[in-house]
Amino acid sequence: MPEKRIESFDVKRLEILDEEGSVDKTLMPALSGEEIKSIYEMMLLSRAFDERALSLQREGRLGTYASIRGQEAAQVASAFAAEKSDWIFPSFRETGVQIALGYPIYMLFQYWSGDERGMKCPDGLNVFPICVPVGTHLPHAVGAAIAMKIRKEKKAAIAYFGDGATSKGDFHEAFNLAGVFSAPAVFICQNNQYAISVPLSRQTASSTLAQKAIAYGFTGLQVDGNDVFAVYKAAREAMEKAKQGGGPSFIECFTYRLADHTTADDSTRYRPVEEVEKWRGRDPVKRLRLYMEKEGLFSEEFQRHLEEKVQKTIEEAFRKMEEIGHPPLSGMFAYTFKKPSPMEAQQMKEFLSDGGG
Amino acid sequence: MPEKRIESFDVKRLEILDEEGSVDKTLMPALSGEEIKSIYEMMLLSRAFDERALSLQREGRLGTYASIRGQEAAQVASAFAAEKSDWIFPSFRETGVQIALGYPIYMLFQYWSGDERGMKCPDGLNVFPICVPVGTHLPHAVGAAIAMKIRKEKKAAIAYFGDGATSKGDFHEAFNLAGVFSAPAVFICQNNQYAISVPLSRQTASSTLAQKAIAYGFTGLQVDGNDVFAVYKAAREAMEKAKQGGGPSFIECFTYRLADHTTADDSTRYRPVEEVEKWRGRDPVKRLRLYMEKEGLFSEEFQRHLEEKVQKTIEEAFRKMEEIGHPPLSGMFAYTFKKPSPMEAQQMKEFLSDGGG
Amino acid sequence: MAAVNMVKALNMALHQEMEKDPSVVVMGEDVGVDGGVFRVTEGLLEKFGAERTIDTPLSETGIIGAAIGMAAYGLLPVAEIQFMGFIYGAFDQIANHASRLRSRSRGRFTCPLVIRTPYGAGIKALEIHSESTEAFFAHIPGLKVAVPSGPYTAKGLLRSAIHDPDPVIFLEPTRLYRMIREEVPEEQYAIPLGRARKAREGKAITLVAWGSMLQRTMKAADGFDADVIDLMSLSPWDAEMVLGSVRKTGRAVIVQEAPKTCGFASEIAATIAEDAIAYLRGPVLRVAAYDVVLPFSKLEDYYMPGIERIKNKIEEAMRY
Amino acid sequence: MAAVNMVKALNMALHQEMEKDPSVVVMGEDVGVDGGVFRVTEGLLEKFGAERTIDTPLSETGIIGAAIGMAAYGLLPVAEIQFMGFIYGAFDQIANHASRLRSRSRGRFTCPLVIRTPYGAGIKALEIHSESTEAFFAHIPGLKVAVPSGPYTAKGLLRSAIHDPDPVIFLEPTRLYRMIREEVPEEQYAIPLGRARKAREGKAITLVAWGSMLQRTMKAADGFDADVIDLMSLSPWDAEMVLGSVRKTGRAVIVQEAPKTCGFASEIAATIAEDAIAYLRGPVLRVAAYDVVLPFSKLEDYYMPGIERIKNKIEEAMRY
Ligand SMILES: Cc1ncc(C[n+]2csc(CCOP(=O)(O)OP(=O)(O)O)c2C)c(N)n1
Ligand SMILES: Cc1ncc(C[n+]2csc(CCOP(=O)(O)OP(=O)(O)O)c2C)c(N)n1
Ligand SMILES: [Mg+2]
Ligand SMILES: [Mg+2]
Repeated sequence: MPEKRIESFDVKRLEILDEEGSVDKTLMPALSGEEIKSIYEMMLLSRAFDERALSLQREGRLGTYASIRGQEAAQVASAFAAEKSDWIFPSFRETGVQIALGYPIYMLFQYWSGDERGMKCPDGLNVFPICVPVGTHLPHAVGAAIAMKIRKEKKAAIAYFGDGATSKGDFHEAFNLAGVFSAPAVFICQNNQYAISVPLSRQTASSTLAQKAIAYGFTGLQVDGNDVFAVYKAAREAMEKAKQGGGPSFIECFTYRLADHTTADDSTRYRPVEEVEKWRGRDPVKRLRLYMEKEGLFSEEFQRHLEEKVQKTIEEAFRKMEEIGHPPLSGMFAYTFKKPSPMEAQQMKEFLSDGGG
Repeated sequence: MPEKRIESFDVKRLEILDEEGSVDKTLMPALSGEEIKSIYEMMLLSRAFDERALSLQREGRLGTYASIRGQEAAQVASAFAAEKSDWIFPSFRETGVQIALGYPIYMLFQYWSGDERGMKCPDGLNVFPICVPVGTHLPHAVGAAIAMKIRKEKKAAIAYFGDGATSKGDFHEAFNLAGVFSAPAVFICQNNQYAISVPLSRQTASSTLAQKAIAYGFTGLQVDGNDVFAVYKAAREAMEKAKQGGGPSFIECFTYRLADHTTADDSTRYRPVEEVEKWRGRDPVKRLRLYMEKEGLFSEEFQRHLEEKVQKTIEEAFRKMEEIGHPPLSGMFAYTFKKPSPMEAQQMKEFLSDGGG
Repeated sequence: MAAVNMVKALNMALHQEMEKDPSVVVMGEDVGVDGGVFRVTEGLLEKFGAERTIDTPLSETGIIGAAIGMAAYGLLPVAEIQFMGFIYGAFDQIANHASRLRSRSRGRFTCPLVIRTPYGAGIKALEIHSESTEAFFAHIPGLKVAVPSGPYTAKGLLRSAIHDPDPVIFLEPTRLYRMIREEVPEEQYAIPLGRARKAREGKAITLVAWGSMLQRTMKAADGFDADVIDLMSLSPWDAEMVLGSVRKTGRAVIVQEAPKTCGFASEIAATIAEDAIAYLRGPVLRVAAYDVVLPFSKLEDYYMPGIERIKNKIEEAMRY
Repeated sequence: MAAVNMVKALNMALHQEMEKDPSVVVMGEDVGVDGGVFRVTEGLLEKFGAERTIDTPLSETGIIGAAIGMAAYGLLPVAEIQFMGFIYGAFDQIANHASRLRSRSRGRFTCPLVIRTPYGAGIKALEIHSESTEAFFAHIPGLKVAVPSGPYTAKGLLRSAIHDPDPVIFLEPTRLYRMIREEVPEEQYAIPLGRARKAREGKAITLVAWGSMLQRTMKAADGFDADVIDLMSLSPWDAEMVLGSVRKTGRAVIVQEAPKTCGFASEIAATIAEDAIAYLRGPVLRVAAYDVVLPFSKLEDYYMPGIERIKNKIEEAMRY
């Protein structure tokens, strides 16, 4: 059927750092050696947290945990592009983001042990509590972004989510609002190829996730999600654009979850070992290290030093969590409303007198 | 930022019949003179219903009514492309679709007078009841389409909706499912430029609605919605494609609502008269008549004959609705479950004994 | 002080709150240029501009979800859902987010949000325009629910809702929008959330109603020595006033517009059965809509509890 | 006949129903290749293929909305929502569509749909994995609600739900999935919807519970002469059996896992207060979760009604 062409769109992909650790210099973002080392450190720290959390879970000292292994570049490098004044809206698989932003690690342990005190973001940081219902936090980010615009504050609202989240109506309504209000929102999707057992091909018939932004009148870009420089550059530019009044952006970080969905999952039921192995070879941490070696930013001693530091940080955080201990039983009350209702007050009295349960 | 292009998409627009009644012969669909006359008749009938409904509403004999004036081409020509075995999922502004499909007109009067008996689609037709919550019927169409595929029946599920509906999560989840399951669904959007008072530019930042299909991996096409031939051709091809296993399609009919949103609305509050006037000049009925005149398919006598016929049909339908009269009061019961629950049965007894209210 | 209808009273409240507090922002479908389909937001766009009177896309999840983000950020959003039957699209945002943000973040982020929505039958509207599902919201800890019964309570409750530090569902009885006029003070005043009021004092029977049922209950009460309670807030609700009245009268009839099963009347009856049973002379009776799918408009008068049905129940209760 | 857990009992039911009726189709997130996150749908994909065991995108509105279309078309879809806390995304589809299709079309289109979902706390899961909001669904005319309390009732109720001509919300107590084993017949059998069962006979007090609370209630009933009713269906519900029991015992305690206000226990209590008050010796008591936001897992044991709390209430009731 021959018709007039009235619009046309391209979808692009950004890659800077290849698997051998070489970069495309023309695309390289402005990052000092210290900054690159710092990103590397955060990636190690995130991975160490991840490993510790997995083993604590196995020992029954944490609840269900969602590993980020394989997604450290997408998380750390994008968070590194944010400023303290930005507002961050994480899903449940964002440990690397939280750590890179300086979220207290002992609080992450608290969260994963089932203690809401871990979600009381410290002042000076604006990290929303983890959102468990997939994709439903995206409208919050857009609302915060609209508020920033109304208040004329040069900040961005940054929302993280997975490939599965793109199928939710919340994703759609949030993206559409962001477009209409040209809100300073940055949407960062970690396309790790699966939503639990559902592969991307079952999640959507679109060939990229990035192209979904076309529906909302703004740009979607795919980046190699295991490439810290591509992720950083795309995130940084999107955040700057947002703060300059340029409106929202969508970044699809093409990556892979190397571990099970959560500690309650067994991923061998639904994906071939060879696929996992292939992606293991694309480890984002290793890739950055190769680059650093080439650039003289790396030494065995530096690595040892970092590993020790990171372990110490994790151990201290865990100890702190343990020292703080179990939340007070009355913690169930007092946060339903600012001022407890008479009903709640009465029930709390009963609870305290009979010990609950 | 120079990146690799990994995808590219075009959005097209189809126009066949221009405002002077001339057609692009290379694009003209295969429609006999009789078929064209029949489409014209259905458009007149729809318009006559519309006028009668508006005046009955003013007299207090119908409830709130949503006029289709200006959208007759989009409705009638697309419905004309469907087969009796197809399943149709209308919104509340689809009188022209229902009429073109042969839905009994007295039942439409019943519906708009607040009587659910009007939504009991006669056997042999598969027209779902009118959906009032905007866009929420799209998943039903997709479900029916999936069922057709499972049952290996060569039918299509055809959903109608407005531009406003494209902002709902239901739209998104339905389109995504249709794409993933390659379901025989045809989505027909009448972009009449407004959702009550909200203009398209406030509804979405995308430059066309057609491009929204890109997000779901299937084709979106814009057609001149006041052009019966473009609408018919696009709809017919989409339905055939669906029945051949080619999956879903999205058609944006670019049109305009000439009347108020409903009889409860005053559109002068939110749109300039000149805009309405401009679109009045693009009247789809007039445009088809110009074509028919050129092609020798039209005469004053034919017009007079049609007008009489149409008026008679409407009057008979209205009389039939009046004859049937008020729904029985017990009509409130017996359709909540197939077999009334003891509670319902008990309440019905109470109701019948005390007269309700 | 002038006699105005509920639309006007609400409109006054919005004008005044927006005037006094620049954090207050109104948003929803058709709230701006059109002034709201019932004209409750009329004139706000002209006065406060498009950044504070926000016409949104047709997007209930988006509206409430964004309003949550705005509230957490420091604004005081007043979001409109065009009819209660369309709020379900945002149910996840309300039940999983608005109501829990304070608890989940231990008070670091809060949600001072108002969701206004017309509710209830009685205007012969199209399907899904007449719902009365307040019990859903009263069952969600962390949400407040307010229901005015006339212009005066509407203005005062809306002020409290806007300044409440927690999310409030604010239900406006569509049927009453233009039906009754009351004297409403020009100046701002607040009616506290969580408290009921005595619409009438009496000694022989306690009648409890809210929203659009109050008026019918008052009419039905004519000729009885009835204590009539206008609940005004369903969450938290003023159990104390209801129990106090029942302990005095020994009889109770609760009137709700919603279907009977699991409506808010059941909560009141259960509370009476738990805490005031010793004072009762007879059963706690409920007048409610039938447990059937809400009919289209031709049958709605038979569906909604009417004055006759309420009167019959009062008589039944008086027999004990 | 073998002693199996609830997961196995449900799995058996699905295998058998799909085997016997080619219209039965299972759909949801991870129900196919993964066999469901709780393994309830294990083996169905291998046996019945991808057209009848449908792995869907992460799309609650899409799943339920499509299932409605499939049901109207003539299939018997059994849709899974992964946890009850995620069902709100489909609330509009359930409240405005599934429950109303028959009424709206005067029976021309119907919705023989089952929505299965794990519900309730007690497995120390992440947030939003422990909800128990059955009262929402019981308040929606046109929906049925069934809640098994163990493997035996699970299998028999699921069969009835699948063949019911109307939509059924089928709530599976997550905590019980693998906790108890019961003898479950190999062959198919149906437990009718809308009927309760006596879990124990007694004369001094009526205890009503459902789902995960039945077990605790049974334990708490030890040492009392209690009539224990396992409700099994909340909509329609077996008021007759409850009222009959209360008329016999004169005492009632209702146990629910949900927050107290507007839970289903309130409906039961209100019904007793309306129809059996003359038989009561004392108040109708409710044991429920507190009216607070559901805590994270470290506090869930203090939140859920436990055996001690139930026992205390029974003792309180026995004092009258
Ligand atoms: C609305 C909703 N539905 C279902 C779930 C259960 N669930 C938890 S994670 C998950 C998959 C998420 O996939 P994706 O968005 O790709 O994120 P990933 O886990 O891969 O990081 C599902 C189905 C949920 N949390 N929320
Ligand atoms: C979910 C929902 N929200 C709000 C409404 C109220 N409403 C009825 S029609 C309408 C606008 C619909 O616009 P569009 O989809 O463009 O269809 P049109 O009326 O222009 O044909 C609105 C907001 C509704 N019916 N459903
Ligand atoms: Mg994923
Ligand atoms: Mg429109």
